[in-house]
Amino acid sequence: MREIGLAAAVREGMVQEMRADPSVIVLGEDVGKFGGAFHVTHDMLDEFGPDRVWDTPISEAGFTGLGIGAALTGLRPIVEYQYLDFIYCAMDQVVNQAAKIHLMSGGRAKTPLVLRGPQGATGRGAQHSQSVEGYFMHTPGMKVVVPATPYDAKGLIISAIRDDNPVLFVEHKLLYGAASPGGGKALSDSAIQAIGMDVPEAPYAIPLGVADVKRQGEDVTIIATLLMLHRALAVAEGLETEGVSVEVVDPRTLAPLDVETIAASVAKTNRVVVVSEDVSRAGVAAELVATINDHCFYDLEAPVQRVAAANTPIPFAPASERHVIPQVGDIRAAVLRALSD
Amino acid sequence: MREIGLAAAVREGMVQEMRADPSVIVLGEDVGKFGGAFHVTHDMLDEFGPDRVWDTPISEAGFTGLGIGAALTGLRPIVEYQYLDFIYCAMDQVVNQAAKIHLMSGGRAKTPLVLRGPQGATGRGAQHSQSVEGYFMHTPGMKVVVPATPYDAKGLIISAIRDDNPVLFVEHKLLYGAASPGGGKALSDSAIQAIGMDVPEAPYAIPLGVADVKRQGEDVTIIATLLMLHRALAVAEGLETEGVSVEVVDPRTLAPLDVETIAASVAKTNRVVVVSEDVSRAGVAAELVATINDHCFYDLEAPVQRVAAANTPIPFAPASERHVIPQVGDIRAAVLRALSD
Amino acid sequence: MNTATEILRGPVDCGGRDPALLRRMFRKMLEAREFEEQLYYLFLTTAMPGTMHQAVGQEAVAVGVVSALNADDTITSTHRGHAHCVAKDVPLNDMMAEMFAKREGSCRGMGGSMHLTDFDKGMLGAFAIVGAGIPIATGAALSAKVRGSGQVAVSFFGDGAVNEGIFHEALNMASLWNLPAIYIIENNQYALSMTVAESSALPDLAARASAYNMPGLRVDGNDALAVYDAARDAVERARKGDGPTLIEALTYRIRGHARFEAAGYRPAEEVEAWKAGDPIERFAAGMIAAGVAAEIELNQIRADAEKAVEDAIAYAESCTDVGADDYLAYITAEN
Amino acid sequence: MNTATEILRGPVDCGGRDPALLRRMFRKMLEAREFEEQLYYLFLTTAMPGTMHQAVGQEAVAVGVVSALNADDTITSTHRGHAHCVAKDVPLNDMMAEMFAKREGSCRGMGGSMHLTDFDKGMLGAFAIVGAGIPIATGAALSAKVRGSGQVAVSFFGDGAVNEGIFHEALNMASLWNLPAIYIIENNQYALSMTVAESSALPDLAARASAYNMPGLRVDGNDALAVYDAARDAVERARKGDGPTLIEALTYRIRGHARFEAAGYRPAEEVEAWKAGDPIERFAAGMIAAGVAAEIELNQIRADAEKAVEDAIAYAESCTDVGADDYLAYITAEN
Ligand SMILES: Cc1ncc(C[n+]2csc(CCOP(=O)(O)OP(=O)(O)O)c2C)c(N)n1
Ligand SMILES: Cc1ncc(C[n+]2csc(CCOP(=O)(O)OP(=O)(O)O)c2C)c(N)n1
Ligand SMILES: [Mg+2]
Ligand SMILES: [Mg+2]
Repeated sequence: MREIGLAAAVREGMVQEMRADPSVIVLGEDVGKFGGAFHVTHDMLDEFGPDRVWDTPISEAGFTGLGIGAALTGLRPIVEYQYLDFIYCAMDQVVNQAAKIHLMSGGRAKTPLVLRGPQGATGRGAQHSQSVEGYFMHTPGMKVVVPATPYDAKGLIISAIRDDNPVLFVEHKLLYGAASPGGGKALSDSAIQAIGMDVPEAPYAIPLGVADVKRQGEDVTIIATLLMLHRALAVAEGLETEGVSVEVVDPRTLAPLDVETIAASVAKTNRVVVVSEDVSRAGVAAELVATINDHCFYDLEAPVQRVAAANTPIPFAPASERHVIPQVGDIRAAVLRALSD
Repeated sequence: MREIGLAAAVREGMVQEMRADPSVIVLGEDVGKFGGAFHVTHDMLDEFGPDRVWDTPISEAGFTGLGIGAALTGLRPIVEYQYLDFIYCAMDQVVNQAAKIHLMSGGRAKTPLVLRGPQGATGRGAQHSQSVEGYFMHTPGMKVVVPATPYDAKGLIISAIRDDNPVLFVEHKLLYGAASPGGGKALSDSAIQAIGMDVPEAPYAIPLGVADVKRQGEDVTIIATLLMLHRALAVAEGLETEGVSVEVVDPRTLAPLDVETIAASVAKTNRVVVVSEDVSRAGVAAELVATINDHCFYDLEAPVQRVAAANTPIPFAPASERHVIPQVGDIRAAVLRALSD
Repeated sequence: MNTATEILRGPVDCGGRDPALLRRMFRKMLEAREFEEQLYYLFLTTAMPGTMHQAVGQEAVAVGVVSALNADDTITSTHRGHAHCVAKDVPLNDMMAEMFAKREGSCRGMGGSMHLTDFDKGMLGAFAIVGAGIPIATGAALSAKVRGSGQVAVSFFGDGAVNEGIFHEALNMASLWNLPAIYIIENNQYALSMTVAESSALPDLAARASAYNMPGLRVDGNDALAVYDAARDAVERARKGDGPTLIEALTYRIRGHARFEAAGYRPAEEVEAWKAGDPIERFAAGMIAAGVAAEIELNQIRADAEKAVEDAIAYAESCTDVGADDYLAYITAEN
Repeated sequence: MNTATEILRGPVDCGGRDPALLRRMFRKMLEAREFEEQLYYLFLTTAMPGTMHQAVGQEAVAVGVVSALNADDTITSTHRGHAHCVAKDVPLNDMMAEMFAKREGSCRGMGGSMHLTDFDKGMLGAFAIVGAGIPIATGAALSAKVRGSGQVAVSFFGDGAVNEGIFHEALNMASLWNLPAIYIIENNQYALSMTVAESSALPDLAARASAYNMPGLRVDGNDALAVYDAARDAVERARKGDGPTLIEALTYRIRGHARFEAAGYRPAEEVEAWKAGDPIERFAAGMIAAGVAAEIELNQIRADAEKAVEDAIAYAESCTDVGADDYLAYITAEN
C-alpha cells in the first residue's frame, strides 16, 4: 500500500468527507489560497470553492464561534488553528460554548465541530511549542483525538468529522512529513519509523474511544500518544535486544479514554510507564496515572512511572527544549525504573 | 478575635497592601463605583481613587493584558474576574503571555500580577459554576492559590500581591459570607463551620507553597481545598464519633504544591482520599493522585480514592448539580472505601 | 434619535399598520413583561432556583425585531433573554418549566434562565458569557449562506458587550463576507453599574459599525414599531445578499441588574423619566390613538397575557422535577 | 497618502532636519537590514536554530517611530521584531547571541527570534501571538500614567493583528482613559497569504480609530521622516495627556513571511514596484539631495553597519551555548 505522511492522511480524510457530505466546510487562517501553513488543506479551495473553504482573518475566537453557529444550524465545520498554541485565543468559545451547549440545551443542540491543528516542540520557543490536549481532556463535553500514525489519523479524522460533538483533533508537527510554513524541509524525528504508514485510499473510520496496542509485550507497559508513541516504540525495540518485552499502548483518543484496553495491559505486565509531551502537572500523564490507580491498583507491582514535559514554559534553546520534552533516553530510564522498583 | 467572612478577609488584605504599597492597583468590572459584584472591593474606589481602582469595560482579555503591561513596568496589579468562568475570555493573555514572559525574557521580566475572582457551583448553570484551578495548575509559570478559610485568605492574598509571579487566587462563592450580585442573602453551605475565622487585624503573610494540616488523624488522610475542605472536615467530625480518626490536609496552594506535608500524612495513615470541586478528568484530584503515586506508592495500603466533579458541564437543576459536585455523603463513602479496601 | 439622553415618550405611531401585527406585538410584550413580573415574586418565595435578569422596560426591542423575522430565522440571546424567547414563540410553558428546573423545561432543566434554548423555534441559545452569542449568530448566518436557505440570523446583546473583542471579530467577518446577519445592541444605558460613557470611548455605539464598513443605525428602542421598521429593512438587506446591519436600540432596564439588585448607581430621576416612556404603555396609547383598538380590547389582551403566564406557572408546578442523574443523558450527543 | 496601492518612490525630503538625527536613522535602518540579511544566510547554513521573520523593506517604520521616543519610553513588538529592537538600541551582540541560543543572548537563549526582550532599553518584549502585545503596551501606558512618569508606550503590530479582538479591547480602554499609548499598524499589505482587503471589511485601517474616538492617520511607511513626524506628534499628544493615536504605516515585506517562505501569492510586479520604493535607498537619496551627506559618507555608514553586524556574529559565535537545564533558573521569579 501507499506510504503517506500524517498531513497527507488528515487531508485525504477531510477531502473524502467533503466529497461525501456537502455540509462539511473548513475555516481557518490561510487554509484556502495558501493551502494551510503546513499544507494540510492544500488544493482544497480549488476543489471545493470559497463557500466550503473559508480563508479567515486572524480572529481565532471569532471564527471558532462562527464554526459553532454553523455547526448548530446544519453544517459540520472543521476549524483549523495555525498552531494549537493559538486556541487559547478562542478558549471561551471552546470551553464555555462549544463544550457546554449540548448539555445546556438539554440535549436539543448538537455541535458537530472539529477543531484541529498542529502542536509540539520544534525549536520555536514558548508560544509555538505547546501540547494543549490536557486542557481539553479536562473540558467535559468535548472529545480529544491524538493520532500517532497516518493510518490512525485518516480513520480518526473521518470519525471526528462524523461525530456530533466538538472534537479536538491534535496533530504533531514532527509526524506531518510535510514542510513548515517557513518553507524549509519537512520536520522529522529520528525515533519515527514506518509504523502504520500503510494508508488505504478508500475512506475508513476508526471509532473514537478505542485504544490500539501498537506492540505486544509481557514485562512492562508503556502508554504513549503522538510523537511520544514513536519514542516509546524505539525504546521497546531497543530493550527487546536486551531481553525485555515491552507492550506499547496507544490510547488514540484521550476523551473518551479506553480504560479497558489499558487495564488489560496493566493486568498482564503489572508495570507501567505513561508518557506524554504535555506539561506533567495536572496533564494527560497525571490523568493516566490516576486512572490506573482507580482501576488497576492491585495489579501494580511498582509505582506508575510518569514521564511528561517539565513544569515550565518551553525554552527556545534546543539543548533546554530537549531537556524539557521527554526523550528516548528518559523513557528508557523510566522503563528500567518500573522494572527494578 | 474578630470573625469575618472570606470576602471581607480578602478585601482587608488587599486594602492593607494598597495602603502600604502605592504600586498595588485593582482592575476589573464594577470593582469601583459598585464595589465588586460580591462586594470584595467595597469602598476601595473611595479610599484609593480612580488611579488605583479601575472600573473596566467588559473586556477580560484586554484588561488582563493591561494588568500584564502594568506589572512589567513597576505596578502590582490585582485583576478581578466577576466570575472565574470568564477567565477563559482572557486565556491567551494568562497562559501564553503572563505565565511565559518571565522565562521567555530569560528572567529579565517580572510579572507581579494577581488574577482573582469567585468560583463554585451555586445553581447558576454551566457558565457560572465552574472550578477553574485545574487549567492553571497545568500552566507552568503561574502560582495557584486556593484558600479555604478567611484566615488563610488574608494571609495568602497578601503573599500573592507581594509575589513577583502571576498568581491565580481562587475564591469560593459559598465561603464568601457575602451577598451575590443578585442582591440576595449571603450564599452559604451547611458544612461550613467557624474554623479559622479568627482573623487578626494586622497584616500577616502566609507563604505560598505551605500546606496546612487542618485536622490531625491517624487512620486516613483527606486532602481537600476550598469548599471541599469544609465538607471533608464535616465528614471527619462525623466519623470521629464512629471511632475513625481522619487527618485533613489543606494544600492551600496547588502550585507550588507542598508535597512534603502530603507525603508525611500519607506515610502516617497509609490511606488517602483526595477531594476537589473541579472536573475530575485531568484535574486537581488527578494530579494529587499522581503525586502520591510518584512519592508515596509504597506507603499506600489501598488505592487513593479520587472524589471530584463528574466529567460533565454543570447542569442547572439543583438535584443534578448536587449529583455532579462532591457532597458530604460522597466524601464519607470514599473514606469508608479507603478504609475497607 | 440622536442621543442616549433624550428619552422619548408619547404614543407610538400606529397609523397604517396591520392591526393583527399590532395586536400580536402588544400581546408578546405583555407576555414578556408578565413572565418576568411573576418570576420576581416567585424568586421572593425562594421557590425558584438560580437567578434571573429582568428585561422589564426593554420588551419593544425583542418584539420589534422578532416581528420582522420568519419563523425559521434564527436568533441568539443573552443572560437577559426571556423577552427574546417570548418574542420567538418559545412556549411559555416550556420556559416556565425550565425556570422551575423541570424535565419538561425547554432545556430539560439543564440550562435555566440564562441558557434558554429552543431549536424548534430558531432560538439557538441564550449565552451568559457577555458577547459570546455574537459569533455564534454570525456562524448561523454563514451557514444560511452556504446552505442557500434564505434565513437570516439575529444576535441580541447589550451595550456592555460591544467592548468584548468577539464583537469586533464577528462583525468584521460578517461584513467581509456579506453574511445575512443582524446585530441588535440593546442599549439599556448600563452594563451592571457602568454607563455607556464610562465603558465606551465612542458612546455612539451605532457609529462603531463604520469600522466594519457596515450600516449602523440608532432607533428608539421603546418604540416597537421603530424597531420593527429598522429590523425589517435590515432583514431585507440581508436576504438580498447585501450583508449585515448593526442596530442600536435605546432603551432602559427598569429593574436592577439581576433579581433583587438595587441599582443604587442610577439617579432616581433618570429611572422615573424612563418609566414614563414605558414601551408597552406607549404602544397601547398608540393603538388607541390610531383607532386600532379600544381600551377595553387592550384590557382583554392584558388579561389574556396574564392568564397565559398564570397557566404556565400552574403547568410548571405540575411538571416533574429533574432527577439527580438526568444530566448523564446530555453530556455528549450519543448518550 | 490615500490608498494602499499608490506606491511611493523617490527621495525622502530631508531638508531642514538635524543631520545627526538623519545619520542615526540611516545607520539604524542599515543595521536592521544587515542583521536580517546575515540571518538569512545563517539559516541557510542550518547553523541557526528555530525560525525567523524578516522585516526587510519595513525598516523605516521601526526607525521612524522609535526615533521620536525617549530612551525610557517603552515598546512592544511582534514575531517580526528585529528592526524594532535595533531601533530601540538593543545591542546587536545580545540580539545575535540570542539567535544563536547563547547564554549571553538578550533573553539568555530562552526566547529566540520571536521573543526578543530588553528591559534596560524599554523593549518590553516581542509577542508572537498576533495582537498579544497591544494590551500589554496599553498596560505600560496605564502604568506610566499612574506612576506619573511621563513615559509613552508604543505597540507595533501588523495589518493582520487589527482583526484580533484584543486590538479592539485595548484601543477602547486606551482612549476611554486617555492613556499615553501609540499604536503602529505596520501595514505590509499581507498577513501571511492574506491581503488587507481579504481580511478587513474596512481596508482603510487608520479609519478604524474613529470607532474608539481616537485620531487615526495613514503615513508613507517607507519614508522614515514621514513616520517620524507622525510619531512625534502622537508622542506630544500622549505626553500632554491628550490620549492615544493610531498610525497606519504603509509598507511592504520584501521577503516571504518566514525564513524561506516563497510568497507565491504575490504578483511579481507588485514586489518589484515596492522594491523600487526601498526605504533605505529613498532615505539615502534624500540625504544626498538635501546635501546632508555625500555618497562617500553614506558608504562609510553602510560599511560601519555591516561591520557591526559582522562583529555581532563573531561575538555570538564566541559565546557559551545554553545548557540543558539553564531554563530551571527562569521558571518562576524566585528561582
Ligand atoms: C464575559 C463576561 N464578563 C462578565 C460577565 C458578568 N456580567 C453579566 S451581565 C453583565 C453586564 C452586561 O451588560 P450589557 O451587555 O449592557 O447587558 P445588560 O445586562 O445591560 O442587558 C456583566 C458584567 C459575564 N456574564 N460574561
Ligand atoms: C493568534 C495568532 N494567530 C495566528 C498566528 C500565526 N501567524 C503568525 S504571523 C501571521 C500573520 C500576521 O500578519 P500581520 O499581523 O500582518 O503581520 P506580518 O506578518 O505581516 O508582519 C500569522 C497568521 C499567530 N502567531 N498568532
Ligand atoms: Mg446594558
Ligand atoms: Mg502584515
